[in-house]
Amino acid sequence: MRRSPLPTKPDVLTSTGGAQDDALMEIRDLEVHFQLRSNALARLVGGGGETVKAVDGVNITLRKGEVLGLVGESGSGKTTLGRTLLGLVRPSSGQILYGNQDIARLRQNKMRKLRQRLQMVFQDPHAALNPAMDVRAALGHPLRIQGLVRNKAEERARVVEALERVGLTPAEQFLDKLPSELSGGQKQRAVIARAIICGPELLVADEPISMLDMSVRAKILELMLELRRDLDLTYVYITHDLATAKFFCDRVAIMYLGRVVEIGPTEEIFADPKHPYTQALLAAVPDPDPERRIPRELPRGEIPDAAAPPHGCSFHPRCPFAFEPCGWEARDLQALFERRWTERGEEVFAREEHLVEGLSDLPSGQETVRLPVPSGRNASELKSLLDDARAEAPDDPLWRGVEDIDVEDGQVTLRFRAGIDPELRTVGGVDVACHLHDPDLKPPENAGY
Amino acid sequence: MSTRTAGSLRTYLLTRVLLFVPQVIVILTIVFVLMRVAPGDPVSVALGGQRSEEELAELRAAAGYDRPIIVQYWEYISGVLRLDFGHTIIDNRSVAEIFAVNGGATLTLTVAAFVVALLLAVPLGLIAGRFRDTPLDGSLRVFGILTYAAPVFFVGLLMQLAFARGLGWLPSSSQASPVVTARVPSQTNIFLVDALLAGDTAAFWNGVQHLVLPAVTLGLLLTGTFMRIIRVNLIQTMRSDYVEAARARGVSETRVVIQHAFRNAMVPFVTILGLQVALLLGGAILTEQTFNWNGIGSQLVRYLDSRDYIAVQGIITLFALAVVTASLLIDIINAIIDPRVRY
Amino acid sequence: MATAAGPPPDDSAVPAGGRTRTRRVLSGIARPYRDSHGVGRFMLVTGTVLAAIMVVLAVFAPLIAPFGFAQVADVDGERFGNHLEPGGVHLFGTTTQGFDVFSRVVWGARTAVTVVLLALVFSLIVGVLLGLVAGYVGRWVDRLLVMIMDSLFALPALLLAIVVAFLLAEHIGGGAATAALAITAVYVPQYFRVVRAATVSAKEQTYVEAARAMGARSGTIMFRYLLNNVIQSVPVIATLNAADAILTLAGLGFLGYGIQPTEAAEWGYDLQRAVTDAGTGIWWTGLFPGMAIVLLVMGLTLMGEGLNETINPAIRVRRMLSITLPERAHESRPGVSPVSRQPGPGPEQDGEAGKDGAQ
Amino acid sequence: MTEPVLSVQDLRVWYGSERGAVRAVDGVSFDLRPGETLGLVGESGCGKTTLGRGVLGLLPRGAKLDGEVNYGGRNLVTTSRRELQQMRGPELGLIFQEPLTRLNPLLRVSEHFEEALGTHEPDLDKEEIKHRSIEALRAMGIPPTRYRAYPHEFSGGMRQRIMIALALVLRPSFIVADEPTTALDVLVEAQIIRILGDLRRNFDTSLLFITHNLGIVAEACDRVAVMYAGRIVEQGPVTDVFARPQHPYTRELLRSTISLATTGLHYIPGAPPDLIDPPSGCRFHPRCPEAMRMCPQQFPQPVALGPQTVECWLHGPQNLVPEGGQEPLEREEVTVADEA
Repeated sequence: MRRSPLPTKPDVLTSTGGAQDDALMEIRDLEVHFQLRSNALARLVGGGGETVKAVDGVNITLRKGEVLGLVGESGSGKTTLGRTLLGLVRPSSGQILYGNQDIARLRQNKMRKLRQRLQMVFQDPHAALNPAMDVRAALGHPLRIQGLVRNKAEERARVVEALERVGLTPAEQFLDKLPSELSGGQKQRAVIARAIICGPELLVADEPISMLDMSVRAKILELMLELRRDLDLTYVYITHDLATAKFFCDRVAIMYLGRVVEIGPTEEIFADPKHPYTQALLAAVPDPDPERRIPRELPRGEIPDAAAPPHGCSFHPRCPFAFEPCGWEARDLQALFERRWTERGEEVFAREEHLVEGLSDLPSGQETVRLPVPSGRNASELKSLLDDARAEAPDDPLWRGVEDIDVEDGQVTLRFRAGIDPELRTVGGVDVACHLHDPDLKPPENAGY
Repeated sequence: MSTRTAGSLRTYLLTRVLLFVPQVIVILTIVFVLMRVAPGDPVSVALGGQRSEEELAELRAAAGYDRPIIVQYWEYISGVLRLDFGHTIIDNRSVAEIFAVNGGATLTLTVAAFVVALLLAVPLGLIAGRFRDTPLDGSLRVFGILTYAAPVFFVGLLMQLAFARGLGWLPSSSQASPVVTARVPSQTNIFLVDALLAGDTAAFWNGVQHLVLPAVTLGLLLTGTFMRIIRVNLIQTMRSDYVEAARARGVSETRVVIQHAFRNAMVPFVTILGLQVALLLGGAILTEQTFNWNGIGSQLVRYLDSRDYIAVQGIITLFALAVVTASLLIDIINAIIDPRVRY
Repeated sequence: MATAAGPPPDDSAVPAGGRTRTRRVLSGIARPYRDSHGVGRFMLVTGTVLAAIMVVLAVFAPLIAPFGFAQVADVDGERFGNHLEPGGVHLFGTTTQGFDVFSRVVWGARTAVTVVLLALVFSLIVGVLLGLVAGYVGRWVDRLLVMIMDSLFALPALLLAIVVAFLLAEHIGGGAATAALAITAVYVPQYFRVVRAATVSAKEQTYVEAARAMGARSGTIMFRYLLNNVIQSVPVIATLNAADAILTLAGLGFLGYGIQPTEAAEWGYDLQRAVTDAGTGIWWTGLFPGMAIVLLVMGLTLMGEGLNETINPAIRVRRMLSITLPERAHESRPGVSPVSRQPGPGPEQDGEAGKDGAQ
Repeated sequence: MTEPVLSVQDLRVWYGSERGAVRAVDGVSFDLRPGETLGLVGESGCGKTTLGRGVLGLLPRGAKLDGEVNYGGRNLVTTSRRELQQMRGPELGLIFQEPLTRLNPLLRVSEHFEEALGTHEPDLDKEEIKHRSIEALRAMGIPPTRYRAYPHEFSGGMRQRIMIALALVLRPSFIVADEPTTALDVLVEAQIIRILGDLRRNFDTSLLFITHNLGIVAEACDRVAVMYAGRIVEQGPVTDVFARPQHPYTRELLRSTISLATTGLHYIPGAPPDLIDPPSGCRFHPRCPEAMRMCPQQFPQPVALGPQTVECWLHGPQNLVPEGGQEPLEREEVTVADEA
């Protein structure tokens, strides 16, 4: 089907049949920071509070006609990134070049015009439709806002066309329905119809099938594939589900705490994941194949607080292969002791708790830290506790990052090795941000690469 | 491990107390604007026609009402911060003195009413919520709505008719019998306290008897509202996920209700208590009027009748400050009982 | 259709628009009455009936009341007499000034309903608009408005009403408009709070973001996407506030700052006059206007709480109809005889349960 | 074979609703052996959650149930509320889907443990309670430093570990886990699955694992029961059922699941039926690609096929299928209008 039943895009952009590598959008050094206003006073006067770097320096070139997957867990910044591409969130810095315009700095009224070409499909189709608007009004509204129709009859015709395009046939049956009268799959179809009704070129789809019943998920994905083919769409597909990403995307970007840690062609990433985080994610997907098992070794802990991300590589506290330059700091030592007590039990905890209670107050991100010695105890006790902990878990990656432990003037000084922020570098066909793949750094022998 | 430590109670309290200052300033500004948007200066409004123009001008100059409004605003704000609420125009009393003399009566009445309301509403609200949709709940709700629907002065009137006039059990007006009032020396201006300080038990009991009807009348005003809030909160907590989870662990129903539902239902109730002080004070004005209770509410009515803006402004300021202070206290109490508020 | 709860699908392709809309609005009003049950329904219906009675009294006051509200003598110029006991011509007796109590109660309903309706409209318009704008726009506009409204909220409602009535009385006199405006000042902060809170949470809804994504302007978003959904929190609080407003109005009248007795009959004022009567054992001058207040306030409160019960999901009880499980019957059709399940236990098991077994 | 810990026979759970009775669970039978994990899978609205709650007697008022839930020589369906309440915790445990709201925000984690242990083992002294609780938490990977923390200080994954510890500390012999990982991230989900998978190895606890995710079943369960519209249509060992699904629904469900091995899209047309007025005969027949004339006529009988049990007329019993009953069923096309 070559001729689309929907209006074609403005001339400038209808360069159909162009090379796959045509850049549709270029994201450069994009950062989105949010202010968390944590207390009443801050709320009152504005400002203050913590900053969360939801997107923390992302560079991606979006190619015309491709499906790019943004894959990550909650808090990875994938949704924020997707919304920023559509100008729904103002970035703190960086550029989003689309045509000859920078979406990051576009004024509202100019952005409004662009919205014909940039659209979004949401995770929860129920929430994405105004409960008080029937299907006709919901779909007709973007046309009216954009001034694409002259009268009601024209609007109705376009709405009917779009409904039929997404498989809601006969369209007459759906026109007067309120969202509450539609099933989940039907709602998502209506949301997609609304997204394509103005003839967009890019669709950002934020987990479009994760809230749907199992039996309609495949149908919606199939619909999206059809639309992509028929309307020459480009997709940014945001998901936490690696299985659909593998099936649906041409390229995937794996995100962790606001950064892209690995990006490349889907087949390559799934066949040979390079970043330890990607590897862990892939291994952790429960698969219906009973022969395939989740490994016993999983990254420990959970995604850290985005308001205080770890020093160096954000993944290092959970990474089994972390080594010297990954960004070790005092917090990691505290986590080590928590793990130790979890493993060794209450008695060890009761014995050691008091001695290292000051750990939680230590500054993060510093190479040299002085461990406070509780009153009544002396530094050598603390030192020997650290030595014991090291002797009992010598393979814990943390110890690779500890340069030395000294006792000076009744205080214990701990020096960490300098942490380096990993940058994306090309390895094979993919770009990966991990020191293990930096030839200048020497990963430990047992890292398995 | 993303954790937020609970140790920041101090930080919370500090910010909350700091927040008190702008709140007070805004509220003072609003009171000032309200009272002074009217054309004409307070002196001529109160005394116009009674004194000669020269006298009025003199009074105006003495009180500073001929100065620019912004200066007067500053005078007012800084005055309040120094606890100087100005002087009344008609009888040239210090407003602070009105508080000192009549405040005790209002305080006695409101505190007693608050206690009555809590004593009635907490158990009744919890019972209604616990046995929701039973006849017991139904009758309690009707009782609650009735107490809410009946205006204080009407309840007061019925009380007087029934208990004072009809049955003759209790006195119907004023704080104490005139004889008793005369023999107790004023020290704190809180009659019950004065009676105790004077060691006059008979006078104390006389005061208590006089207090019963007004306190119950005003207390009933709050009871309906309180019951409703407590009942709804309890119903919500009873169906919360953690209550279900506790049941799934086999925790006994009594314990589920007391430990999980009652306790948690009281938290949102406590948060709204601060604002209820406003309702209480509003009701106090009417109750004082009904029972001839010589508190600040009665004074307010008196000065309103004589169009004494400065006295009215001072009394409103006091009431507003009382409410803001009460909400500050309530927020602090809330932070102590609810660990989630603290960060 | 997978949606079980929705209304029956109307497949008739009515070129809808106006008609559908009216129907939706009407069914929206009827819904609480239709959907409610048990205590909630009882409250809703009783409340509506009580309030309706009062509205009827208000509307038809000239037909119902035997005398005018300030009438002290009959058409022949003969004075009624003061403090007449209830009975005879004067069903509820007469007052100190010689007014007919029954007539004043009826006329009082008109005053109360008028003032409260006016106040409701004023405060809804102002409160909803400000709440919407503050909640949607956010930033300093929001902070400023919240600060002002919170401060107004901190003033005792009655006090605020008194002050406003007192100030307005100097300029526009002590009529119904003054009273309505005084009450408006009290309730604007309440609507503001509710609507702002609803807006702030509705603003985060995906459908609002979807509207932004299609390029809608702020005004469009506020009025076409937010208002409709935010307004749903209003009926309950509006009804409860109306009840409260009656009390405020009566309080104003009781203190003498409401409507002047020469302008209209007002229950609060009548009660004030009755306080002195109570000392002499005259009960009827106070009892009847007092009862009128109680009935109207109760009616509105019952309505509000009944509404809350049916539309507030947090406290709504899911209706559980009692059912009895039908006997397990083997479905036997010609040519088919039941067999015992292979791994299963007794022969008495299984089979499709009776179709119409419910209820 | 060992005696089952739990044996459910022909359990029905119906709700009253405005439109009629909702047949959430309509004649379900299964056994659970000590240390065994049974996965209960199905699409949303198939009655799996109701089944899990029904077994524990934790249903809202208005739900009616009959049949047998045999546990420890008793039928839980007829056991008094009071007795059931005392059994919940030390005998029967429940792990919920949404861990964030399941802990009382005003109580410390320690107080939750003190309450649970204090209720069921009143002889324990304070020290023992603390010891047992910290041990249970440690087994779930929660450090002892956090014992006295408040729920809001934990992430969702950690709260779910606490909920599991809270269930396990009472050492129940049977636990229902109702979608325990649905709200969690991939890696945390994998951690929790591993913990629950280890349960059968380390304790003799039997687990009824309710999920809609077939991958989780493959990962964590020994046996699987596939539920459709209030019935268990197929059950058997996970390896057998997944390798050789016998019921068309099981097969279609497996095919339509998008996994890492998916190369093409497949789906089941139509939507799960309305449980108030389910289709006649086999409930899957309107969506079944192999529906026969027999299917809408009569309810299929459970048939044992090797280790599996299936309710489908394709597998007979042949003597019940009348003449011409195996002819393909003629039906109307399923359209988007009927889509879920």
